[in-house]
Amino acid sequence: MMDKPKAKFDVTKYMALIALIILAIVITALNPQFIAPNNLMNLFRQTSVNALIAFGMTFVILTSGIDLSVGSILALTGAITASMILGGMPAWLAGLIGIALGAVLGAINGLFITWGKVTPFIATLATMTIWRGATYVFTGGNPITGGKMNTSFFFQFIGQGYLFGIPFPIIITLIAFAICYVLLHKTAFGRKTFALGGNEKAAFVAGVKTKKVLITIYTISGLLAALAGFILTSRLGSAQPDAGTSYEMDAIASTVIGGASLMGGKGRMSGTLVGALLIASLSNGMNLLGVNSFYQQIVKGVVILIAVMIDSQTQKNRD
Amino acid sequence: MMDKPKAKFDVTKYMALIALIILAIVITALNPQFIAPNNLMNLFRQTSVNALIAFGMTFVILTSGIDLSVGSILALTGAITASMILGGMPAWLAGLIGIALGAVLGAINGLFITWGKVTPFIATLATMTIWRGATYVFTGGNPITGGKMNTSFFFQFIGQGYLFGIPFPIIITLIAFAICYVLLHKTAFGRKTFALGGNEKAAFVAGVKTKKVLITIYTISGLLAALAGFILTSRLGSAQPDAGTSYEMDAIASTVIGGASLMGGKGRMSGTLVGALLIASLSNGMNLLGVNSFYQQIVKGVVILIAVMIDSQTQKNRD
Amino acid sequence: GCGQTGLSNGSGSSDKVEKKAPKDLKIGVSISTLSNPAFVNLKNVINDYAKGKGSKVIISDANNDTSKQNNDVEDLITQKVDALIINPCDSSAISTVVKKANEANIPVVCVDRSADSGEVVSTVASDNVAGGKMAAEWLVKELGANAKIAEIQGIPGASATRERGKGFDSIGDKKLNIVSKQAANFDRAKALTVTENILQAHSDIKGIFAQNDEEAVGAARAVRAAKKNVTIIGFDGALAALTAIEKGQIAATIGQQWNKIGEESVQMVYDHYQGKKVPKNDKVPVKIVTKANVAEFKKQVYNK
Amino acid sequence: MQIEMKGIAKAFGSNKVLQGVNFDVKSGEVHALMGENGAGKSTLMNILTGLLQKDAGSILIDGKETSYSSALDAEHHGISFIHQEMNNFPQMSVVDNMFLNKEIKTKFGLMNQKEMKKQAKHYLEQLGSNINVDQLIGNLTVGNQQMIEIAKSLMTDAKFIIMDEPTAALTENETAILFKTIRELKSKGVGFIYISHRMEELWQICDRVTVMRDGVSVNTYSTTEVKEDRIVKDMVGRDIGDYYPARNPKFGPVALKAEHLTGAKFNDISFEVHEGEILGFSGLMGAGRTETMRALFGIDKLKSGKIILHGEEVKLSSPSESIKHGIGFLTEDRKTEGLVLDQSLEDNIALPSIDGFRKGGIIDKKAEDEFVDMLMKRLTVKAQSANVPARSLSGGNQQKVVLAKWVGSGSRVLILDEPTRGVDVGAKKEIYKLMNQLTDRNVAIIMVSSDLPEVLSMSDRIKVLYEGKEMGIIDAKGATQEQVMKLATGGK
Ligand SMILES: Nc1ncnc2c1ncn2[C@@H]1O[C@H](COP(=O)(O)OP(=O)(O)OP(=O)(O)O)[C@@H](O)[C@H]1O
Ligand SMILES: Nc1ncnc2c1ncn2[C@@H]1O[C@H](COP(=O)(O)OP(=O)(O)OP(=O)(O)O)[C@@H](O)[C@H]1O
Ligand SMILES: O[C@@H]1[C@H](O)[C@H](O)CO[C@H]1O
Ligand SMILES: [Mg+2]
Ligand SMILES: [Mg+2]
Repeated sequence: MMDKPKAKFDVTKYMALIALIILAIVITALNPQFIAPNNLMNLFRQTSVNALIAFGMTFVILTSGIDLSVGSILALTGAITASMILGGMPAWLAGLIGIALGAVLGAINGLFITWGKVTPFIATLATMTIWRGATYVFTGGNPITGGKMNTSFFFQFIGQGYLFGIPFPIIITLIAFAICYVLLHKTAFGRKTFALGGNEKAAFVAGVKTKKVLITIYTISGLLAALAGFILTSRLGSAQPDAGTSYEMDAIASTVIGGASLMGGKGRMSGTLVGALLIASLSNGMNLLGVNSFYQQIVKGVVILIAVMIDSQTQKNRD
Repeated sequence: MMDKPKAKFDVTKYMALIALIILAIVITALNPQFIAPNNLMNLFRQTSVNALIAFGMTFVILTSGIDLSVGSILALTGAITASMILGGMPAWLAGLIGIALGAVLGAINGLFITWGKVTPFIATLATMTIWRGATYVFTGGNPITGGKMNTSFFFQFIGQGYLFGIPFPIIITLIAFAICYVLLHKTAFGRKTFALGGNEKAAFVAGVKTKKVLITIYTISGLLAALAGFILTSRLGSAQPDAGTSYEMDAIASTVIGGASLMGGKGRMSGTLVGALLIASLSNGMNLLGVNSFYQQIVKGVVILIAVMIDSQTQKNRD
Repeated sequence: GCGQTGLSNGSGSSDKVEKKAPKDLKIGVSISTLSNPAFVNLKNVINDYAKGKGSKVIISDANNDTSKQNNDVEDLITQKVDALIINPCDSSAISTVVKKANEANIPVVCVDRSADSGEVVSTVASDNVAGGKMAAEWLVKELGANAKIAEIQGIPGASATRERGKGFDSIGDKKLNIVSKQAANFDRAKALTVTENILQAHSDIKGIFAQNDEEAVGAARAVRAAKKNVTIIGFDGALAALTAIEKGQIAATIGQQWNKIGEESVQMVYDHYQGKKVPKNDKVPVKIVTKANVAEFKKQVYNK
Repeated sequence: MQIEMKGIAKAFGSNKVLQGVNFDVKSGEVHALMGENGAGKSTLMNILTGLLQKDAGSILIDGKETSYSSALDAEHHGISFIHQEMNNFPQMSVVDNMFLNKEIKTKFGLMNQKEMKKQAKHYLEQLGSNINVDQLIGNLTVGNQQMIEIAKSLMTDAKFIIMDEPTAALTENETAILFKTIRELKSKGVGFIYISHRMEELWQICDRVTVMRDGVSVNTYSTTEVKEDRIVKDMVGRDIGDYYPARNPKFGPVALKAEHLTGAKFNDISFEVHEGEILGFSGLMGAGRTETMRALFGIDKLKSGKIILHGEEVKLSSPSESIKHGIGFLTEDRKTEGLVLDQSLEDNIALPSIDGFRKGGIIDKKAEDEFVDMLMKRLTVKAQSANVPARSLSGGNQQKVVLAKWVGSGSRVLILDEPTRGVDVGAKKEIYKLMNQLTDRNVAIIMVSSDLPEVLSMSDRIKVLYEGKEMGIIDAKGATQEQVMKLATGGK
């Protein structure tokens, strides 16, 4: 009696992808430059920072959490990495330390949330403010730039290099995507993430170490934010104290456009990637079309709203 | 057999107030200027804009919602009001229209959330972006100032006037507080707000018109944001296109410090007022003490975290 | 695998340029933010001047976000603009895209703020350090040596903040008594609150240096509300401040000649495409604007 | 006044819950509705009061076809419904709960707290209760919360009151007060629909009784002319001996021994369960059985006590540790703690065992599929596939899914809290058979149940709790309901 047909093709799963394709067609029709290989490379590179953060955010949102501190983690780790490079440390080591620091900052969020019993919104709102302040204190408000940052091949390669003709940030993003995809959809950890997001109590009773999973998830989010920060610092050739401000919003929007629910338990890594591409295409496309920046904001808000409304309207089992 | 003792004095209800008092004592010890009547008037006036927004946010958060769009509503309605005054409309009428517009913008949030079935976070994130864009379009990025705004007594009085020696914004805030307090704690509408936040399904079963209540709540939030915008515009003598940016965070923090739970069903108007005072005292106090603005951010984040952690640790019945 | 890096070290300045008339030029403009009236004005000046000469103009707004600005400039390069006029959010962070423009052989003019590296045809800006100094010297002159004053700073880390602060402090630290330095992010509302609090802590200050005019206007409101007598000097020469000077609410501002800055930046592009030699550094003089010369300045810069 | 329901049908997806129910009630009578768990009683009442819409059939009020759009609508027409599951707001005070959406207002539109309190007290006093109306309702015992529900329906001046298992949580004393109130109201012409699993109450308080089975109304009797065995037969459709499969337990050594367990709501509880044994836990609602099991399993904190598993003392400070030690826990509320409703059956069933399917860090999907398939067959879960969300299953099948996950995790000691709650007749029997199969394989089962016949028929020994204390343990063979009830209500 079990050998019933497989779940049939579910168009609602691909809403974001369909929206992205439609958007791409519309923009191309108005300005064919859009699909020029050169622009696509730009577009993907422009996607990478937000996509990396959004990958981490996907785990977080799946647990019905939120991480507002990603932009500040990006800035603080970027600044520390940059200053270590200036101080003479090999760039790869400084990068690794920065990324590890991001993981630690993420874990601290996780600790506040699990042991401190502070809701994710407030915990990460507070750390957002704290790490931003720390970044200003650390940098004295000045960008960190120059010296070895201009000469280290490795450092420059991360954000500005090419491999087989593909910008290196894109390659990093794809690798991160593959790892996150497998982690979320193919491992026990991913299963636990979904279970926890769907019903934390039931997951706990079923033996999921919910605190451990949550801490790990915020650690991943912090780590990816720091990785994004490393790339951004390299792209800009400078660590800006106000880097990453409000990046959390784009990451959240990408995740949600990709089909995740802020109530938890629902979301896919591929959806997030599509969501990030959609947001980047929107800016890139509107820039190409010469849309006034004021209108760009309006359009962006409307698109988010439409994407999410289509999604929620096609869901039957809401609440 | 049933005569249980009366609910005893519950210290956890007054955590925020205790924190505020301690803070005030510490600052005063370091700089007695803090409690000079003059500074207290400053402090309260500085509290008013955030407090007004936070009052609305309290209703919203009680229903486990969130309103990220308040800052943008403030800016858009402020700009429209200012331009109407410039255009020759009596200031009181322009103010009323602006405030009504704020209510409409809030109601639109409510509609997206109830009928559009978009989670509050995303709905108001989208409208935040849209109204901000609209503000830029409307103002062309320039502040709206001058003309009748400099001559209308009523307009100037709103933000800069005194009544019985008390700055008028404080009086408006106290009136708004009284109304919100009564509305939340003394009327059927308030009861429904609590019920809806505590258990939306049960509220629905009990015949509460949940959609109507939610729309009303977002309307209130929009209205109060517009009122705050009117005061701010009058204080500055100018409507700034980027006014209110990230004000939602301070409002949320005030509400949560005041004891509200982002999970809904828990919160008090007086707590929110205390929370708003605490946040304002923090900035005011640190300014008086000449604390570097970088460190101010760190301290603010730490204080939010501590306040909320004390609260959540003293709650026994969490989840 | 062996990779190619694409990190050629910018060979932007080609000595021979293909001559082009203004009407054949498509100019990409990247502005740091259009939520500051100074830049809105700058944008308008550039736009009007270039369009007046028949050029096409594409404008983007980076919203004060360095990485968005990089994206914007990339997108302008994609659109094969003939020249870029960039008003950087940050001098260091803009360099990488300036280099990209160099690779694409697109001439770059920086306006209001410079680029740390990469080849630019010219940088057209006020001399912020000089302006800062000028403000300090003026305060010394007005209030006497060792007067108690407060400094309201701009967005932490912004080059304007740093440079104006540097110039101001180079004099002020020695000849003035700077009792408070607080950031108000170039924002009027923030400056109002910060000033209220400064006046509370130091009720006897005699002067305020605000690092831009938005702040100066906000500070003036706080001063008026507290019924104090404080000499305020701003920075920008924005219309709001000029009006305030006329009314005596602000004493002075370091006036930037936005019309010149904007027009000259476009002219640099034109000169470049005419094969003319253009100055690498075009420091547009700032001047102190007080009640005495406000009308003249207004006429000169805003034609009003 | 008279309510008639004719040919009412209702399906949830493919689950036909009601398939033609006839029922009527008149003013001044108490009409009982009997039927096993899941027979559809609550559903029928939800339809009558506008909470659910019927698929077929008609509702006649005084002969006129009627349908209510909402619970409030029904209430306005004099029909009030005291729900089986508490529909209240634990964070709000008693008086606020009672007057939600029916607030008394002053002429300024504000709430008249004084008047509301006065009335709240008044209605509670009618029920012989003087609960402090200012305290949070969540702090009250289940019995008191039930009292408040009843007071709420008195408040609406209802012409008909529906009571869905009102006495399940009440002490004898409280029950007596309730019955007195019902009689008084009856004499004033109020009609009652009375749902209960307590057979004896039929003759204490009811005039007529309708029996439902599998979504159909079987028969209606006057209580003066019907005997218990007839009703039982109508309810289960066969002899009860048939209904509960026979147990032939072979006890092994002691699997789990608990010594002096003490926690927030229970005190000094000791027991042991053998391999192959079903140890029943009986008691009234709120007796502390669930709390004991939760603490044992590591969900809640244990204040003191020792747990000895297969002869060795163990510390079980979290569910994951308990699972590692081969203990499984089917919680009483499968919706909030048993299942991730929006996830697939496969995800649910595999969850406690998921770490076992790792192959180089990645889940071995094939092995997992086979595992889940095997369990679903073994527990005869009826579903389209393992990929459908748990939400789409009937209650009984959901319960089997929860069981499947614990069986799959290799539990040697299984705690089943209300294992057949909300489970339909057929599925119930299958669950019993499954319990027998498990004990045949030497699994030790601790079964907490509020269903007395179930406890009596399926347990080998019965432990009874009352207000968090142990009242004794009885051998199930030859034990009677009275014996258990007496202990469960605090009598010795
Ligand atoms: N909303 C729903 N969706 C799907 N199935 C439901 C729903 N509500 C009830 N059911 C199913 O309908 C059947 C009848 O449920 P109902 O609650 O009416 O039984 P009952 O006779 O009141 O049982 P009990 O004595 O346990 O209260 C059960 O199998 C239950 O799982
Ligand atoms: N979430 C809760 N909040 C407050 N009190 C609770 C909660 N859950 C249970 N209680 C109280 O704890 C006591 C013990 O409840 P428990 O659920 O353990 O009883 P039980 O014997 O399992 O009965 P049943 O499960 O049939 O309700 C009761 O007084 C009950 O009211
Ligand atoms: O010159 C500009 C303006 O002064 C502005 O107000 C802040 O940024 C500076 O770069
Ligand atoms: Mg029922
Ligand atoms: Mg129980």
